[in-house]
Amino acid sequence: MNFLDSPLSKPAPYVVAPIEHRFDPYEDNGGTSVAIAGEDFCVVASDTRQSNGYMINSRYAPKAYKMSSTAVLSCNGFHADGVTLKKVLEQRMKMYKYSHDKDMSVTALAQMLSNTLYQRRFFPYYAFCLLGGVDADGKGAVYCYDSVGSFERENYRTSGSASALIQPFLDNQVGRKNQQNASTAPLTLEAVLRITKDAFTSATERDIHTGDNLQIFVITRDGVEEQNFPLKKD
Amino acid sequence: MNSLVQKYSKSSTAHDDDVLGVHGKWDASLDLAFPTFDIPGAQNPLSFLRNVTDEASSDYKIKIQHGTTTLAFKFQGGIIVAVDSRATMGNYIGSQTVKKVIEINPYLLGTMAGGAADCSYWERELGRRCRLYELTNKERISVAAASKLLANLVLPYKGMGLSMGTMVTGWDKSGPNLYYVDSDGSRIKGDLFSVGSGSTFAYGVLDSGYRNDLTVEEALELGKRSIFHAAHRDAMSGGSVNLYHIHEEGWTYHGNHDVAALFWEYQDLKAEERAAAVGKQ
Amino acid sequence: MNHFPSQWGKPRQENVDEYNTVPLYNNMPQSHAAAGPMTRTQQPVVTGTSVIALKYKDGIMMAADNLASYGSLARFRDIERLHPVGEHTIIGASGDISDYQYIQHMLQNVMIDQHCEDDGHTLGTPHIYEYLFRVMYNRRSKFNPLWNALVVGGVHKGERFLGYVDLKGTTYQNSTIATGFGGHLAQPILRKAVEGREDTLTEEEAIKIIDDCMRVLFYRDARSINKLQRAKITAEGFEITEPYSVETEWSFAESIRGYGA
Amino acid sequence: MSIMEYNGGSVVAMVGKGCVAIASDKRLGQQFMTVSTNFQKIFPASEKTYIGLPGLATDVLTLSERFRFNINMYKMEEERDIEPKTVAHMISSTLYQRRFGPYFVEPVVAGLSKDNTPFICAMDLIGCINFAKDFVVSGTASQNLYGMCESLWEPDLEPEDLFETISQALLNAQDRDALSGWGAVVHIITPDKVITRSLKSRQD
Amino acid sequence: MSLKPGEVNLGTSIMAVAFNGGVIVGADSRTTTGSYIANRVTDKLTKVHDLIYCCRSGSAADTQAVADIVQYYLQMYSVQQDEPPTVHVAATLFQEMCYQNKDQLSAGIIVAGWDKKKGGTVYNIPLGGALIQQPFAIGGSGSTYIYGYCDSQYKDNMTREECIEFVKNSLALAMSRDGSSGGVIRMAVITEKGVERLFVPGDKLPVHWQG
Amino acid sequence: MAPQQVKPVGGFSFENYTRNAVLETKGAKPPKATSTGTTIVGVIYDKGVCLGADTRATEGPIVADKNCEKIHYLAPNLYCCGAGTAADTEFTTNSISSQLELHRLSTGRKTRVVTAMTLLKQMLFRYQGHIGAALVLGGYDINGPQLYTIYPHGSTDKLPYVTMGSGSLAAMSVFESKWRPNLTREEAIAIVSEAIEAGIFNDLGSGSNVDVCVIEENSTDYLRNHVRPNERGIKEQSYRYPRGTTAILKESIRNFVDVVEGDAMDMS
Repeated sequence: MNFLDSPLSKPAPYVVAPIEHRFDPYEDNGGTSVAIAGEDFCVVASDTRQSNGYMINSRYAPKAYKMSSTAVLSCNGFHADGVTLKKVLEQRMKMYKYSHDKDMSVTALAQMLSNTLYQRRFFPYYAFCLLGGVDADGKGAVYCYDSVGSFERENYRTSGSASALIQPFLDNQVGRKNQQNASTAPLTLEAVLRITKDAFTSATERDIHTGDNLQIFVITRDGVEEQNFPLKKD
Repeated sequence: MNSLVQKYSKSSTAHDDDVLGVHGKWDASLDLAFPTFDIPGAQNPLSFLRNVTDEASSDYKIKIQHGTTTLAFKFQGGIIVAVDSRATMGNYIGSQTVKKVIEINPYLLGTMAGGAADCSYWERELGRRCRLYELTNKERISVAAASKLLANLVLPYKGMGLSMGTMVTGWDKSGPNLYYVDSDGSRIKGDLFSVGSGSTFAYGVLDSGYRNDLTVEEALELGKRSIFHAAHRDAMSGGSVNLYHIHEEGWTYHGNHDVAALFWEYQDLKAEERAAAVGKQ
Repeated sequence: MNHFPSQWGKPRQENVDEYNTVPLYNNMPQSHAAAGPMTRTQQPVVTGTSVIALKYKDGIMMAADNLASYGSLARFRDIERLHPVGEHTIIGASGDISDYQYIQHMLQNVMIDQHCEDDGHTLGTPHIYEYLFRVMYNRRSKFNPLWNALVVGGVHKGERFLGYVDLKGTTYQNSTIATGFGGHLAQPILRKAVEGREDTLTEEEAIKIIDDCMRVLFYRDARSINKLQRAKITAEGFEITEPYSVETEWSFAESIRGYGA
Repeated sequence: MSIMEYNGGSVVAMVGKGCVAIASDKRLGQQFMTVSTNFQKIFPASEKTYIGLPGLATDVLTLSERFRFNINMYKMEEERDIEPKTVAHMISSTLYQRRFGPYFVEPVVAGLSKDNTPFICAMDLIGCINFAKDFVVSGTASQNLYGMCESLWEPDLEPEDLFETISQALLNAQDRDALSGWGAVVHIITPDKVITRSLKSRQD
Repeated sequence: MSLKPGEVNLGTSIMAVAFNGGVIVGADSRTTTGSYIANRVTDKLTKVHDLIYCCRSGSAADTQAVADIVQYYLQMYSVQQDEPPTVHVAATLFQEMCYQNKDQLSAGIIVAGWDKKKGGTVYNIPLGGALIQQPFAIGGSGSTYIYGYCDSQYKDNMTREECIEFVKNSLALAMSRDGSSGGVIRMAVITEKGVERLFVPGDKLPVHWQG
Repeated sequence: MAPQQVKPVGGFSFENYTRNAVLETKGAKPPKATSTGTTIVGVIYDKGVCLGADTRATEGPIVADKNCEKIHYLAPNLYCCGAGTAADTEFTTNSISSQLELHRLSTGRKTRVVTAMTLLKQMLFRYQGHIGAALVLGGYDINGPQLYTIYPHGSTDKLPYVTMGSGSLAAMSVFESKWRPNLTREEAIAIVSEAIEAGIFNDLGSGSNVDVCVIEENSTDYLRNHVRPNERGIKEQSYRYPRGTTAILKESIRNFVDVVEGDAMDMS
């Protein structure tokens, strides 16, 4: 009376690895950031969705932080690690201010962030950071980090869940890669903002962890200006 | 028993949660001591770290940037150092513009292969220590001592996932010196090294063209060509070639050569040679 | 170093690396090395399910049922999961009840300490929230988490505050919050009803929304019961109701027969 | 490492105004080592239909031959050219037949139908068809391609403009993927001709 | 045999009691996947012949498949033999299915009904496929909480009304303690005359101590 | 030699199974198939049954298809929403649909909902959950409107309102707070749309548009993209390139030749 008459009725005895119940201290809260440096400005943009798996925690949980009048930090990955990292940096920046009586330049902040990340080499912050700002010469600067502190100054960079979607687009439109006869004139702030918005609307279409709102920081010699821009909410 | 008493003599609800613990540790004097690192409080910190950094693991989250093909060789005119510039995270190319030669000081160079953060952090630390040495002893550190310093710095972390394959090179009292140092504790003196995933390809070109009596131009070209061929065949190497020459006065930078352009250059060169060969016949 | 990039940057497997004694084990703190496997809270035992909360015109409203489960057993059915701290803050907890009681105890200590300072300051809702965030995050960093998801609601200096903290230290603030199953079942209702209307919702409307959510949770969450408490926090202070039940609807079930034909 | 990444490679297809384009890279790798820089991933199915097969090279070869056989049989039995949609369903059912032991390819079909309406589609490895009206992508650089195409594509591109768009999308996407690249080939299928172009690209 | 990943579980409290002149079968109505209630008004009482019912617990898919097959066999049986099957026949069929496929099934079934030979009878087929006749049977995850109660309250030869109260109270107690049981109480009174379905909505369950 | 003709054989082929298993032991993981994270729902109203679905298909965290069809045709009076592995729902419903068509042709009767339900559950049960299709089946036959859910392991439920997929909880929250017996057609469509929208906006596995299918005694209305709450924003600028931007190595052109029939044959 065997009614399970299929080739799969007696599954091959496959070995299931024993499931160890262990506490996983990390969580992926998604989100994407873009930073583009211009001649005398820097744009740091980040979506504001905080998600966990298929669930949206919050539609407005900013993960880009103004660190000083010349620097903005954005952290994708695990939100709590990002907030903690920001707090550590803020505290160290205060220490710096007290001992040197000057504000930290974005260049110095970049190196400090690298050291802070490397300090946790064996228990890494699950945070992919982008640091944008204007340096002492008033030039736009973008620093990009991996989770254990390897960093590099670049002209444009994206990190986070949709980074693979946006980075080639920036290579093409900002870096003008693979184009013959492309102009080499530096991009204006307006053009950079247009490209940033388009990068995010496109990424929102295809990456489920990116969306809701776009927070754009424009950093110039005169300070930091914030803009908001709605994205799709599905 | 004492430990038991100690354990329970404190109220379980006292403020044992060190709220400032994570960011309250900074101290200027500590910065001059040996660096310290936070270790995860998991039962087995290593298996924890392995799990979160292993692509095959379900807990894989920490994507680390890797650097790749580097080479350095001694010849009559000093030392040539050549590296590519790609950093990958899995099969995603994180950057095509990484500086894989770390300028420790005007007479010392270190290269970067393996974990990008590991190399740059420890070689920066090495630079600091070399400067301290200079201040203390009123003379430049020898390449042998510098490489030993680096090897000793990373050795305590052996097995924990540091990955650093570096060549420490420079010119000191004894002339040009080249050492290979890695995170497993090796420190090898030699004349010719290539490190990284593309090293197998680079060695082929390097060995076939290497002579001690190369001129500086020939040697630079050999270094460039070796890295180019490695970049062409190895998916994890690419970007551009950075060239350095170390001589008695310290190191000189010989430019950044985009691999994309080099390919067509060499292609044209090949065509010319072939045409010339045909012409001869 | 070998030339296989896929093996770089991660600790090696000791079973394929038998000669490389990993130095870390020798340096491991005594407490770790000697204690054997950690036997502290590795998973929640007696647990509470969802807490839901929303912002409305006058303040914050929050609700949770009275059940503490032990696996699938409905073990304690008169547990209060809404806990006032100070005059204008309420903490709602889902997750392990023992850890929750520890948190209550800890907060009480902090509040008493603050009181003893006698400087006229008391901790407001945002401060308590920040404190809990640091506590939870540090415990997770020690791999010894407090197995809870907490909702912190209150009114501070005339501002409504509603925030979420969980065992890993994930935090966010929102006009609606729901933990556990509520995140799936109540949040859609809350978002639809509350988003954009935080400043116009009356108390009656808020109560109705809360009751609707709790009803759905009772219908669909197998770890809930129909006995709940509701709290509201306004500028005047807080108020927690006695346990009550919501109306449920079952009559359509009578005519359902079988699973197929 | 996923088995799809063993040999590497990517394919993209786009719809234009009365035309379609399909493009692929040329790499054949063995994990991180590049073995060949002239590996065919796009195969003609009929005059105006092409099949792109990124994935495990052994399966690419097996399936390209199998499909060639099936399509020729179809032609002989039916005495007409196969339609792109029919090609898609033929591939789809071949793949789903191996639901529990799949071929490791994620095919893309692009072509013009009898009345010259553009048709493109992509499939997962067990044959779930994704009919699209704009573009489809597949292979190791698929995420990069999604981002590029989503930003660059616009409706009603003329064949020459479509060529620029698809080429730029592919070139920039494969430059960020270690396992695709080493040249690229583009086919633009219009009602009266097929233009095939090899692109100049990075070789690293 | 435990549930396969993602499978639908009838956590369940089920029960059958024989009384003077018939049997009563009863069940809660909750179906869960994990701790989500996939169906809060399930009918776990399945008719396999005119006067024979089964109560299902365990995997929803497995028990439905088994019940479908048994139903088919019993129909064939009654046509071929020209008489209704006895409860024992039905129970044996269930047992055969459950025992022969014990490696692939997770099904705990109670079979109860009325036949001419024995009157109201109750059979219990726990996981594994044993067949045990009992004056009353309880099953499912919720039953563990009410063994004591049922033992203390059960009497031989109850009247129909006593029996209904007994089933109702037992199930209500199980449902209030077991997270995998809940919803409404469905009962069927099976006597020579036929089947009468009873229904207690979720807001009118007997209430016991709620602390 | 006569050409050997290989006729396709039905059923699954396991020819690659061993190879793939060996590859997997060597650490080569098979890729993920497209799944439909999905919110699908159904509700019975006074005169019929109304089904709904979102239109997003995902491959891991990436949206593979923004506007796919998840409501599958089974028979003129019978439709079925699918969640789970996309290929499985597609092929399972296709296969049952053709069986039903044949059944209709041989019996000449309208298909009954239970027939489809039984075929589906028996097929899925046979594969013991390995075919990952979670279905919502709705239809109208002589017994009136009927609605079933079928789980991948082959269990079924018969209910007046149902939801399935990753967004099922969000959708169910709408039903549990708004559903009441004897809805009208308009109310049914409205509640279905609202349930799907709850899934679209609260579940990341679901997204884009709302598809609705309304089946009544004598009519079936498939309202494709009934609600479109997620139109793509207009791009800030066009990214069209000037011709000649891309460098070309070589070019070949294959012109199609028109064969005009009835051409006179060249006899010279």
